[in-house]
Amino acid sequence: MEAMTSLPLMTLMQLLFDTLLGFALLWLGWRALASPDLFQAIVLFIAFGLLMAIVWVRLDAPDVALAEAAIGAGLTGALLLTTLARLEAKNRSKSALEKKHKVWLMTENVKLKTASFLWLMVILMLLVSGLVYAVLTLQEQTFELQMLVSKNLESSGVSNPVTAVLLNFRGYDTLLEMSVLLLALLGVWSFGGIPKPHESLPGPVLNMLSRLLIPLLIIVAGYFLWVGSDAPGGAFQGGSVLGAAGVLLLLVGWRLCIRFVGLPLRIILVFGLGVFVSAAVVLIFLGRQFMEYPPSVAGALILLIEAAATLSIGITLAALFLVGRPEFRRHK
Amino acid sequence: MSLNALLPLLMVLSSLLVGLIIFFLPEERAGIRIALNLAAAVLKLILVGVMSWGVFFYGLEYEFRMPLLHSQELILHADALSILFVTLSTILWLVTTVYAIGYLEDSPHRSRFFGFFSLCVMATVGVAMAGNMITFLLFYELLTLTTYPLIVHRGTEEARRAGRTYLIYTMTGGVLILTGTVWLHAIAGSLDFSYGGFVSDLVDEHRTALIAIFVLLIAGLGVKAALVPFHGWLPQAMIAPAPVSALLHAVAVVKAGAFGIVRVVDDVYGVEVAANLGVTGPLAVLAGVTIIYGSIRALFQDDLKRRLAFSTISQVSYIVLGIAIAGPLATIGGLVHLVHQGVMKITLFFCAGNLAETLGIHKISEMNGVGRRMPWTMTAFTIGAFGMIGVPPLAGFVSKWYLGLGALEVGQEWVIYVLAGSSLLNAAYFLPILYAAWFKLPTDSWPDERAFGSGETAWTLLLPAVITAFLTLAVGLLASMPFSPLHWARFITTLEYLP
Amino acid sequence: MNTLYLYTIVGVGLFTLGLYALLIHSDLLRKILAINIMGSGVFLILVALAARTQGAVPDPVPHAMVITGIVVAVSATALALALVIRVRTKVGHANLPEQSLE
Amino acid sequence: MLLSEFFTVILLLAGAFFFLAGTVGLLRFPDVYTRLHALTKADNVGLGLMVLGLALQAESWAMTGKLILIWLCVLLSSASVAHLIANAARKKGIEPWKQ
Amino acid sequence: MHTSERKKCFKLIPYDSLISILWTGCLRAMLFALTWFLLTDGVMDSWLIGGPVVLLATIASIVLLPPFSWSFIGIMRIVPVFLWRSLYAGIDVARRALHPRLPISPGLYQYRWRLPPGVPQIFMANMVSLLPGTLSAELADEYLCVHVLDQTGDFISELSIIEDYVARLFALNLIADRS
Amino acid sequence: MEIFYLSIAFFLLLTLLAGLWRVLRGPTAADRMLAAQLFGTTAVACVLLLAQAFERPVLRDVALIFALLAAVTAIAFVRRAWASGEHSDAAK
Amino acid sequence: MLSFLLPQRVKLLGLLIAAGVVAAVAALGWQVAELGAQRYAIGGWGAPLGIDLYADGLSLLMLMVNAVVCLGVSVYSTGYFNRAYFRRSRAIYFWPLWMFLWAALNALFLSSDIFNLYVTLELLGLSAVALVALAGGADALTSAMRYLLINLLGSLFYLLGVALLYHRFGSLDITILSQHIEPSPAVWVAMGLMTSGLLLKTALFPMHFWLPAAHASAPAPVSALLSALVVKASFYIFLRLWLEIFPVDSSVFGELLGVLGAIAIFWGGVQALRQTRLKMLIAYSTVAQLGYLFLAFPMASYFAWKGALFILLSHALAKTAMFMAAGNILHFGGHDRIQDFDHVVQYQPLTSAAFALAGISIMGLPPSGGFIGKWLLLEAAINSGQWWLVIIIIMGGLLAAAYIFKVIGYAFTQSRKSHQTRRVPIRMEWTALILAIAAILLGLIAPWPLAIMDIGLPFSGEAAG
Repeated sequence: MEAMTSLPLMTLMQLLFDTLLGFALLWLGWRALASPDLFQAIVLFIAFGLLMAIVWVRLDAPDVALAEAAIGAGLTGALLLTTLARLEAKNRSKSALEKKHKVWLMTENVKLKTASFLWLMVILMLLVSGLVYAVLTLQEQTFELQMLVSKNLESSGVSNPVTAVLLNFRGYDTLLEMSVLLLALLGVWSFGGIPKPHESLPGPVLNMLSRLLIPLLIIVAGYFLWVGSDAPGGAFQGGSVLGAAGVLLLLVGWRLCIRFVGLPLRIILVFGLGVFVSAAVVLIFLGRQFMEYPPSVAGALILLIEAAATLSIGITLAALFLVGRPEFRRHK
Repeated sequence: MSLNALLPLLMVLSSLLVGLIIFFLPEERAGIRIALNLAAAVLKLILVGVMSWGVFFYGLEYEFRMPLLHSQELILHADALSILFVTLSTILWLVTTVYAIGYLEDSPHRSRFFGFFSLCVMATVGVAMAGNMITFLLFYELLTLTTYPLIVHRGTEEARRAGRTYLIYTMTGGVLILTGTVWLHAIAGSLDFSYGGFVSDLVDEHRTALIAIFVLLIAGLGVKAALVPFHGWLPQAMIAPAPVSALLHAVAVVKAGAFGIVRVVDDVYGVEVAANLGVTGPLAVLAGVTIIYGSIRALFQDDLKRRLAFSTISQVSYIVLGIAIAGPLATIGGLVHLVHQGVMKITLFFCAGNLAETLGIHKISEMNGVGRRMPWTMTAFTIGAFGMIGVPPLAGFVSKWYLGLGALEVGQEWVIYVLAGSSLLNAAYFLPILYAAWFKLPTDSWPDERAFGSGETAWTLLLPAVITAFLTLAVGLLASMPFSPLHWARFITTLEYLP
Repeated sequence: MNTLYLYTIVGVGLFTLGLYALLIHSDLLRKILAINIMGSGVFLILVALAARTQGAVPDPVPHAMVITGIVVAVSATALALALVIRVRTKVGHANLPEQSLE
Repeated sequence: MLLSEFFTVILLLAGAFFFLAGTVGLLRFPDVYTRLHALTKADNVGLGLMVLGLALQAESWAMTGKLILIWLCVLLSSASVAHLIANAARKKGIEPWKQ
Repeated sequence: MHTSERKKCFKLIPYDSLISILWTGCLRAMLFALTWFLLTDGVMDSWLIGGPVVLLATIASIVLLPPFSWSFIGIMRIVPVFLWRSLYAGIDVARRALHPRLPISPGLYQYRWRLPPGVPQIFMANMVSLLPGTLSAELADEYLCVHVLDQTGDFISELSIIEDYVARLFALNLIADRS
Repeated sequence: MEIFYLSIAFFLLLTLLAGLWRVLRGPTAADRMLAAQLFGTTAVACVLLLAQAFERPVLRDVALIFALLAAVTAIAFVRRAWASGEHSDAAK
Repeated sequence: MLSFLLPQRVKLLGLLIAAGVVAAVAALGWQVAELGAQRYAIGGWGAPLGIDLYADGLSLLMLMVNAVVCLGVSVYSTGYFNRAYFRRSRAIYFWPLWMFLWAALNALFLSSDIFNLYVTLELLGLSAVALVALAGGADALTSAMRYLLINLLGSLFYLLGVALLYHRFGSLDITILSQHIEPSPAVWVAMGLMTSGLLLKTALFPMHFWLPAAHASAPAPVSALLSALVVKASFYIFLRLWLEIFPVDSSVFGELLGVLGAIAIFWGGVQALRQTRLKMLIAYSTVAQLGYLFLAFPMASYFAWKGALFILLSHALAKTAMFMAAGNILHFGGHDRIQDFDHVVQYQPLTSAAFALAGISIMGLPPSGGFIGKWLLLEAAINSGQWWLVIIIIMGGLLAAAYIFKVIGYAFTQSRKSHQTRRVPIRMEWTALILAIAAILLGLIAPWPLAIMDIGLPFSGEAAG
């Protein structure tokens, strides 16, 4: 980028591009939140996710872009659409209720009184101006931490700094974050089993598509897992690709999971976290700190943890997509 | 921890433990309950005996300390004043326990009642033995909490209302004291009671604050002591069972308030400092007003217990008056009245309870000729009433005498008029009762008569009344003997005025 | 200063936009969208600021933070969506009763 | 300018043209089915041309392979998705637009 | 419903020929390995992960998509045709879209299969969508419902030509008669 | 050359935004979905161009993910959101 | 420290883990008490790069009360989730969710990294939401939904603040930040954002609207946890940030917080008094009690912090006991309408006792923990001459007394048992009682927690002696 900036035309072009992208983002966000139709809002949101990924690319954050593309654009969209479908299915089955809440699909702007609306506006304006002011007056970046990261990159076992931060330097965050994911699943399950949507058999084309895509997705997931150690990628990206594969299977109507929905599924779900924690704890017994990976084996260890994590994250995401607990009794 | 330190703690703990145990006794285990209660009361009596012996003859310090806050400790200690109060409560407690056992026979929730009853003793003993303001406050609030269930014990709508009133008054009072105490702590840094007070050094610097604190504390304590603007709860609390009323009036709540005022004036501020601050005068006036007001109100009550209640309002203020006059003799009078009023008033309440329980009499207008039906009870009542009026040589006379002397000593003659007027009023509201009871002809039937074997009523009800009546006589007659309340009061006063 | 600051401001805008929508809409699904957009705004600020020095390699720590944030967000979204469905089943509509935030 | 760069420019411009055409089709065509035509065909050609153009600049064979892989994926998905949507639209009873 | 669904999922697995499974498996594994190679730019270490992943993908692929017969020459023949036709399709649709008068006359047409059901039909259906003026809208065992952009054009012969190519790709003989 | 790539990307972004009009107009849900689909393809191209423009080959992986996952959303739409019956605006 | 999860979701396991965590906390407590504040670098990287765990008196105390309350809740839940009408399928999820919540709390109290705190906050929030929704009713779900949104919103505000702080100072560690901190627009805005986010979660007055419904409709042990600990967690973070990071000379802001706290005390108290259902009453009482915590800010003195903290501790214990008692009553009589309590309360003496004792602490009567806290606050207020605070504290206590005795009064009313009652497992009653007693005893052993607060000198900046 250094070389490019010398070209004023390039800078201008960048500026144009950035402005367009920025306005597009804002506009999409606004429309997604204000459009009268929920479905439309969701589609706009998916588009928003796509643009976000491009923004990450533009901001030179490929790791984030990957995660956003996989999780944000792909899975969240599918999840939202499915939820919408569920909601509407319920809507239809209760015609009396539908009448009562006929307008629920419409934008239901709570009728704000002008005064409170003005207040809200004032507060929001204050927020915006404060934030912008704060951001614009930020001092020059401090590079201490970044230096530290690159200095210690050697001993972290991986060469991608983001992965190093995620899994080694700040591995504890990641550990907790995986707990969040697992927790979300638990929470979803605790809401009780949700009846399977009534769905028709997949057509042959869809069937074929999924059959072709899934092996490919598996490979790509593996690729991200592997590439994470020295290039953008890693367990989350891989996991979400794997999750996408699972979602695809679920969408096509694949119900093999009934067979191992009990203990085996749960073991896989906690597998990633389990490996993570055990690795960390075992290190304590070896006389090191919690999560202090010896530099010599750090790379392998991280890869191991990431592999387990990928698997768990993938399955967890796919399970989350069910938006409900798979029934337990079936396999008895 | 030495044995000496243990004794005060033991005083408190004995009731606490007994109370807790009683909570978990099934309703039917009356025997164990009674035994426990009595045992605790007797144990206390013994402890008090030991301690008073030690304090009087050897000047021993019975003190238990436990850290409570950064610079504050929980202190239980036995000085002369606390021994006075503790002795009173312990003896009367024993008696009341006996009475309550008889009174509450066969009524529901006795475990609960006696449990709280014991806790109430615990709180009172704690109040008596508190060695600093914070400990005092602690037990003072506990007292509020433990008496509340006793007041609402009957569980009727009326009882709940009375309980609510009680709480509103006492809670408010409690927070006033709390504020005062914290403020005091903030200024003085210490809260430990000591003879002659501990704030004398601060008078110059914090005069206004000290006056404000004094007002706060007295107002708070005045609620329990039922000083005039704060007395509203007391007549309502009459709804409680008779033993509870007896306690509230004679020993626990009202007395704790009065006792607290004594503590504040004597051991926090010191009489001289208080007088110097100019706060005792208004207090004395307030007490005087209360005395007269209570007596006048009593005059117009037909309900026997209500009349007694207003009488209490009036009588307790004698104590406050005695302290507020701020002279040695008046102090003696006030202190001794602390005891005397307790003994007399409890007698009266026992008798009222007996009448209600045996014959269903609640109103004075129903009492015609009751003396013939229940001669023992009415004898006791008569003794108590005469004591109240201040007929020599009964207990009340002694206190009033010293109060009068004390007032003259510091040149506050108006007190004499208050005393005289009050005595007249006392006579005016007690004598008609006595006249009706002894000399009027009984009606055909009593409102709700119950048979108690051969005697006029159950012995557990009668005995306590008789004992306390006897005590009323005794403390009056034997006032000059060693270990009499008067003797103790003198002893205390010397200590207070010595430094 | 470089053009990437633009994105910071966009992030601020998104954050505010989401907040506004979150407050005025009663439909739950839309509220969830709003939260997500707010989140995107925050992430954008985080990453855009990380690249604010011209020509330097962006700071990887915020990137890691954002990835963590995205995973947290997706978890929360999934939970929220499941909850919406439950609310709808039980209550009959997917709105929150009017609430006054201001 | 190198020859390869020249070709790249041509190919990219052509690709962009097809994207434009696809979008115009999406906007102008009257119903779902016709719009699907525009989408699948024009965009895939556009992407194909772009991939080709970029592949000329690729530094390794693997990179080229990856680009082609991406294209194939898009091809597969968009063809299948077009079919699925058309199919679903038919099941919904949406009639094709007639002149 | 579940059991029937599951049966449908697995009914395509031919249990008769283990060898064909192995052969196909090897081929696909190679294909996947190639993909892996492309993705990772041929770094040797990557096979540590790549090996298991390729294996897993192969197994998934075999389970999901049973082997079918095909011919290499068929592929070679179809690829250039397909590329050309799809380029033409793009030009065609771009022309129609950008033309000021929007020259289209869409309609549905049911094309009777000569291909047997299964993978070939699906392949064909997908291809049709990328060919000029046609879009597969419904796939049934007997016919393929095609949405055409211009009813006036000769799309039927185009379809049948492509069908021939597909048949050759899968090493099949077409049903001679398509009445 | 970079400027050229960037301009093309800019142009693609413009077409993408133009496509948004379809999302807003509908009329059927399928139309909106279609537009989203178009975005997916356009975004792939866009990211590829950016990868080239900034000489960050790793960004191609982003494009790969787009390419792979674009189908997932559409399938979810077809299988769930739309398959489950009448959408409110399908009747329009 | 992290109790991680096995798929076998059995009560026994839950209890074992509970015991294990308590033991761990005890061990840590010993360590901290002996050796002073502890710092543990996860992964051995040390603060700017890695994440540090930090345990000083403040966090130790939070951990301890956490351990006590959580142990209590665990025991209580073994009874609560046994109930016949509680579907087993729901009950089995309680334990893992609960363990997550607990782990999140522990992690939160130990963390010294502001981003790590964000993650723990989310972990906490999500598990709390799931637990609220466990009750399954329409009310519970709606309030869980609102709670979730509030949580996410609060977290985002917080995260944005973290972003600004990070970009200003290039570090996420609290200690390092506190060394570098200096006022600048970014810091002020970050402070505003984080404060509003955390206060939203802490449900300070104008932002309390979500709390009563969520706390009242959750299952009893969950309500207990939410009121006792979860809101305190965000307060804890806020306190940490306030004490260590934010510029200290923000007295206007402190005043504002104090005023809000004061309004909260009144508003919560009045609302509690108006409630007809017990759990709502208790929930509003929480709003009021949270107000006390903020009274310390305008004073910002050594005693004030300690007082607020002490109130926090005793409130945690007392409120847990209260919600448990409410749960027992609800279970026993099938309803929690206050006006029909006479049929219910007096047949559960233990529960009533628990409620009453907890009430004593809430009212701030001696010798309870609440009293000590109130005492310290009062003293701080008097020392700093802020009399309006004194009045607030006093009035708040009276209000509390009013609403608590509104309930207790019924315990002494004579009435017949209503016919539809169910037996309450005895351990549920005992747990409530023991926790209530603990709240009282806290007042008697006050010097001990007060001494712990001094470890690591979290209040050293203001230490006046």
